[in-house]
Amino acid sequence: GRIDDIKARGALVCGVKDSVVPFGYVDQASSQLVGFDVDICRAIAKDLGVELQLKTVTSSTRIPMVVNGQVDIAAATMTHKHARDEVIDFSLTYFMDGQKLLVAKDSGIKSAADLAGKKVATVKGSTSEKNIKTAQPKARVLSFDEYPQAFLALKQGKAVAVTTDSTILLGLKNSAPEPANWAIVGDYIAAEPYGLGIAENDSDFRDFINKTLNDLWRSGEYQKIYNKWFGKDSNYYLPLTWQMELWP
Amino acid sequence: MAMIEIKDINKWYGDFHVLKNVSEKVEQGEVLVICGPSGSGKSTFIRCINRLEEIQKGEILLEGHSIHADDVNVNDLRTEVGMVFQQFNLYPHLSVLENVTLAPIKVRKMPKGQAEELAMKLLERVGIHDQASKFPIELSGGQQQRVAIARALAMKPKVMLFDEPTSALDPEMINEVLNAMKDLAREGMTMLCVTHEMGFAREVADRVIFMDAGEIVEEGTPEHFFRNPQHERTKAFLKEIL
Amino acid sequence: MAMIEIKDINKWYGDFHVLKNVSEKVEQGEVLVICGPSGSGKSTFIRCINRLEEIQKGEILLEGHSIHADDVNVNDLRTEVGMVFQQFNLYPHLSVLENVTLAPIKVRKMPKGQAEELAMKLLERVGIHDQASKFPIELSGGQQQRVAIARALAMKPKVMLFDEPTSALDPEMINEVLNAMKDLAREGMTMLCVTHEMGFAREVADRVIFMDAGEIVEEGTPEHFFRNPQHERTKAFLKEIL
Amino acid sequence: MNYTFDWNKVLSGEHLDWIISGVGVTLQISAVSLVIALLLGTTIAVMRMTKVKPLIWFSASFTEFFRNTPLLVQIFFWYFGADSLLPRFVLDWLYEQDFEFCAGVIALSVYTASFIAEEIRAGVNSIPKNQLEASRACGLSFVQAMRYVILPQAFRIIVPPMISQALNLLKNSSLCMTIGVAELTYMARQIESYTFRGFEAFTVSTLIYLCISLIVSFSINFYNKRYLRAVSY
Amino acid sequence: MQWDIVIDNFPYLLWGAYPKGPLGGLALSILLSLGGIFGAFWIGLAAGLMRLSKRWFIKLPSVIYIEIIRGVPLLMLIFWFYFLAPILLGKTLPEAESALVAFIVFTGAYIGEIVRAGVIALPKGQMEASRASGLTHLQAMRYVILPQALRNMIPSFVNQFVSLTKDTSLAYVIGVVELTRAAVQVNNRTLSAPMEIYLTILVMYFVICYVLTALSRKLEKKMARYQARG
Ligand SMILES: Nc1ncnc2c1ncn2[C@@H]1O[C@H](COP(=O)(O)OP(=O)(O)OP(=O)(O)O)[C@@H](O)[C@H]1O
Ligand SMILES: Nc1ncnc2c1ncn2[C@@H]1O[C@H](COP(=O)(O)OP(=O)(O)OP(=O)(O)O)[C@@H](O)[C@H]1O
Ligand SMILES: [Mg+2]
Ligand SMILES: [Mg+2]
Repeated sequence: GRIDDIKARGALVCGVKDSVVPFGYVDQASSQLVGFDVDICRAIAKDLGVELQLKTVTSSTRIPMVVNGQVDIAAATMTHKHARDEVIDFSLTYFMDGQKLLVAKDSGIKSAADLAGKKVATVKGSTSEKNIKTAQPKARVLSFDEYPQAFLALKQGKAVAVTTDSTILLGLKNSAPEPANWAIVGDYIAAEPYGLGIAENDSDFRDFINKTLNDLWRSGEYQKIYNKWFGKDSNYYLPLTWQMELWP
Repeated sequence: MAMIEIKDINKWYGDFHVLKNVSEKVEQGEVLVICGPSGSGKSTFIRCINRLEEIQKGEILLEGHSIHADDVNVNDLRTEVGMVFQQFNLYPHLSVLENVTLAPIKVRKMPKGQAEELAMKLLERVGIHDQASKFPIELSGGQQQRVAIARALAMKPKVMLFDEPTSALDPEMINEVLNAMKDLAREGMTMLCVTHEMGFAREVADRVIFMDAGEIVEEGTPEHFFRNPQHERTKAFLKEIL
Repeated sequence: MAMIEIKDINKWYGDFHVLKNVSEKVEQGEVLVICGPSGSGKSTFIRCINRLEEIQKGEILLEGHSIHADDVNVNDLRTEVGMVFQQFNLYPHLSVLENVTLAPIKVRKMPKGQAEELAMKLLERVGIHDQASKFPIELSGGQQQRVAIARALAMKPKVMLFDEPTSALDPEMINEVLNAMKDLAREGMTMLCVTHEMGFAREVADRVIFMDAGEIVEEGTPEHFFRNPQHERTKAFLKEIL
Repeated sequence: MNYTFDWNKVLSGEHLDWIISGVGVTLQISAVSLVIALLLGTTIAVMRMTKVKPLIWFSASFTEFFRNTPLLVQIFFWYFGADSLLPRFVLDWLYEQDFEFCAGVIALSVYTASFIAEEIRAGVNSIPKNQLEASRACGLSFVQAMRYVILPQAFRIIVPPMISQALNLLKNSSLCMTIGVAELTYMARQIESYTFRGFEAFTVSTLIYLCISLIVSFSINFYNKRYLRAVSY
Repeated sequence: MQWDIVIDNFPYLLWGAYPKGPLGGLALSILLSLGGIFGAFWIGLAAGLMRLSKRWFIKLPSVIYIEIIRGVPLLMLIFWFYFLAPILLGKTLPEAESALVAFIVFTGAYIGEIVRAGVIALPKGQMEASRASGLTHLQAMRYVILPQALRNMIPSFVNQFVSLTKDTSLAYVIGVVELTRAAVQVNNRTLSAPMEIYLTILVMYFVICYVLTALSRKLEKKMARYQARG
C-alpha cells in the first residue's frame, strides 16, 4: 500500500496551496510554504516517521494530482463532496467552514440575493463556483486560478464580491492594507467541511490518517495548530465551534 | 543641339570615386556602345542619365536642358529616357500585356484600350505578340528581355539606355534580343548601350567608348576601335573578350 | 572493348521523352564533346552514365560491364566516373584541401596523410596548390571549377564527365579552366564533355555529337562538324553559336 | 491502465453545450483579435518603413518589446496591471463591459500585431530592389510604384505567413483561460473539475484545435501551390 | 507606485526559495528552456530527417508527429503530459519534469520543420556532387549536407530558443514555480502592486529574449556569406 511507498521513499508528498492565507502560502521572510494545511501535513508526516515534502496545487489541479499519485495527500482547502468521492477518498473532516461573500464595506450587498446581474469572483474547480451558480443563477461568475486574483479583481472593481469559504475570505480580508474597508456578509451559502484528499482504495492509508487526526484532536495538538492560525492572537480569528468526529 | 550632353560629371560612393570627369556627347539617332572591365563604372554612368543615380559634380543636358534643374520632375524625365536592365526586371505578378501597359496607363493616363493597342504593336515589333497574355515566368529569358524592351518603348522615349541586356541570357537567345535592338537602332532611336557583344557593336554602333576605373580611356568608331586600339588597357581587354 | 558503350537508351520524365534511342561508343582515351540547344537532353544524357539519373530502357556498359546489373554498387560505379558540374558545387564549409580529400578518406578509406599528398599533387596539376587552405568562397569562379576538377580526379576515375563546366564563368576565367581540361585530355583521360566552347572542341575533341530533342542528330570529327555539317538543325545551331 | 472511458459525460447535455460555447468564444476572441492585430500590425510596419525617426523608433520598440516577452505575462499585465495605468472612470466603464474578454483581446492583438508587423516588413523587403528601380525608370512615382508593383507582389508573399500567425493566434487564445475567459480550454478544465473526466474533455478539445489548424494549414498549402506560381525571380 | 515590493522580492523572482528550498524563479525558467532546447534538438533532428525520407513508413510517423503537435496549443500539451500521461503510462512525473517533457515534445516538432527546411534549402548540387564522387547517401548527409544545413539553421534555432523561453511561462498552470508563477505568488501575497510586478518580469523576460534575438540576427548576417550558391 501507499504507506509502504511513503516509508520506502522516506517522504510524505503533500499537495498544498501556495496562495491561500492562512492555509497555505509562501512566507515572505523565509520564502517557505507555511499555513494550517502545511502544519496538519507535518503532523501526519511526523506520525509516519518520514520527511514532509510539499507540492503546490490549485483548486483545479489537486484532484488529478491525487488520482495520478503526484501527491499522497491533498491538503488544499478541499470540501468533501459526494461527486468527488467518485474519484478520490477523503479523510475525516479536519476543518469546518461555510461559504460566504466578501464585499466592499459600503457596497450595500448583504447576501447572494443582491448579486443578480453582478459579477462575482471565485476560483476554478472549487465548490464555491458551483454553489454560487445555484444560489444566484443571475450572477455572472468569474473564475480565476487563485483566490488572491479573485480578490484583486474585487479590489479593482472588476467584480462586486468574492465568494468562497469564510476562512479563506478572512485571510484575504486581513491581507489587505486596510481590512476595515471590506466585510464578510451573508448566511452560509453552503457548509464546507474540509477533508484531506487521498487516492481511492487504500483503506490502510486512510485509517492511518484518520487515526492521526483523532490523536491530534485528543492530545490537544490540533487545538494548538488551530490557535496558531485562527486563535485570538492571530490575524484570522475564528472561534473553534465544531467537533471532529472521534472514534472510540 | 546634341540629344545628350554630359559635362565633366563626377560621382563618389563614400570615398570611392566611381566616375571621374566623364564627358560625352550623343547626337539624335546615334548609337553609342560602352564597354570596359567589370567595376569600371559603366552601369553607374548610364544610370546617371535617368537619375537612378545622382551625380556630385558636373552636369547632364537632355536636348539642351539640364536634368538636374530645380524645375525638372524626375518622373517626367524618366518617361523621356527608357531603360532596359540586365536582369529584365519584369513585374512577375502582371501579364506581359499588363507589364507593357502599366506605365502608359498610370503615368500618361492613356485609356486602357489605347494602351493595349500600342502595347500589341510594340510586342509585335519585338516579335512576341503571341505571348501577350502569359506571365513573365512562363517566358524564356530572351522573350522576357524583349518584353522589357517593349515596356520601355511604350513610354515613347527619346533615348534608350541598355545595361548589359544580353549578359543574363543563354547563348541561343542572345541573337533574338540583339536583333530587336538592331531594328531599333536602324529606325533611328538614340541608344546608349553597355554590352560586350562586339558583333552588335560592329554592326550598328556609331561610336564605341571604353571605360576603365571610372574614366573614358578610349573612344572611336567601331572600325578604329577593333582594328587599331591605341591604349594598352583597351588592347588587353579586347584580347580577353574576342 | 570500348570504355563506355551506350545501347539504345530511353528516358522519360513522366510523359516527356527526354532521351530517344541514344546509342554511342566511347573508346579509352577518347574525348567526346556534346553540344546542342537548351533542353535537348545533353545534361540528362551524361548524368545517366554515372546513374545520377536512371534510364527506363536500354543499357550502358562501362568496360563491358552493365552499370545496371544487380551486383553493381552505385557508389563504386561513381568512383570510376568523375563528374564536374556547371555550378562547381564545392562544399562551402570545407577548405579546398578538404574538398578534395573528403571522398578518398571516407570512400576509399585512404589515410589522411596520403590523401592530402594526392590532393596537393592534383591541385598542382590544375595550377592552384597555393590555395589549398582557403575556402571556396575566397576563390574566383575559375579557381573553384579547377578545384572541382581536382576533386573528381582524386578518386582516380577512368572516365570524366563535364556538364558545361565553363558556362557559369566570367569570360576572363574560361581559359584557365579549359586549359586544365586540355591538359587532362592530352594525358589520355577518357572524357565526355557538354560544352559550347567550340575552340576547345576544335583543339582536343576526337568527336563532336550534336543533340536535339533527345536524339543524336549529327556526329563526326570536329573538322567535319564545323566545316561541313549535314543536318539543317546543326547548321542553324552553329550559325547561332559561332 | 485502470481507467474507464465515459465519452457520454463530455459529449452530451450540459457539458456538450459548454464545449460548443467554448468553441464559440475561442473563435470569437481569435477573430476580433485578428482584425485588430492586422490593422495595428500594418500601421506599425508602415511606420517602420517611413523615414521619420520617432516613428521608426516607436514602432521598433513596440515590435521588439511585445515579441520578446511571454504572452501569458502580457495577459496578466493588461488584466491586473492596467488598473494603475488608466483613469478611474475609463476603468469603471471597461469593467462594466466584458473586461476579461477585452483584456484578452488587447493582449492577443498587441502580441500578434508585433509579429504581423515583422512579416509585412519582411515581405516588402523580399521584393528585389530592382523591381522598384525598373518601375521608377518607366516614370512611375514612388507611390505609384509601391501601389502597383511592390505591394501587390509583397501581399502574395505575406499571405501564407499571415495565415500561420492567425493559427498561432487561435492556439494562443487558450491562454485567456487564466483570466477567466470562457473559451475552449477553460471549458475543458471546467468539465474536468465537475466530472473528473479530464481525459475525455481534453481529448475532445485537443481534437477541435487540431481540426481547425489542419484545415487552415491545408488551405495554405493549396494557396501556395496555386497562387505563388507567378511570383518568382 | 510600490516598487519596494518588487525590490524586497527580487531575489525570490531570480531564484525562488533557493538555497533554503527548491530552485525557482528566473533560474528555473532558464533551466527549463535550456533543457527544452537541448532535448528538442535531437528529437527535431530525427523528425526532420525522417520527414525527408522517401519511404512512407519512415516519413509518416514524423509527419503525424509534426503536424499534430503544431496544430495543438502548448497549454493543452502541458495538461496532457501532466494530468493525462500518468493515466496512460501508469507513472507520474514531477511537475517541472513533466513541463520539460511537454516543452521538448512541442519544440521538437518546430525544430523538425527547421531541419527539413534547412536541408531542402541547400542547393541540390551539393547532394549530387557528393553522390557523384562516390559517397553514400548517409555519408553525404553526415559530411556534406548536415554540417552546412545545421550551421545555416543556427539563427532559427536561436529564434526557437527565444520562443521556448517565453513559453516556459506556461508551466505556471501546473504549479511549476518558474518566473511567472513566482511573480504570481508574490502578487497574491501582496495584492497591491500587480502593475509593478508584472512589468518587472516582462522586462526580465525581455532582456533575455532580446539579447538572444539580437544575437540571432547577427549570426544570420554573418552566415549569409558562407552559404552554397546555385
Ligand atoms: N551603391 C554602391 N555603393 C558603393 N559602391 C558601389 C555601389 N554601386 C556600385 N559601386 C561600385 O562602383 C564601381 C562601379 O560599379 P558599376 O556597377 O558601375 O560597374 P560596371 O562597369 O557596370 O561593372 P559590371 O560589368 O560588373 O556591371 C564598382 O567598383 C562597384 O563596386
Ligand atoms: N527532373 C525533371 N523532371 C521533368 N523534366 C525534366 C527534369 N529534368 C530535366 N527535364 C527536362 O528534360 C529536358 C532535357 O533537360 P536537360 O537538362 O538534359 O537539357 P540540356 O540539354 O542539358 O539543356 P541546358 O543546355 O539548358 O542545360 C528539358 O526539357 C527539361 O525541361
Ligand atoms: Mg554593370
Ligand atoms: Mg544542361
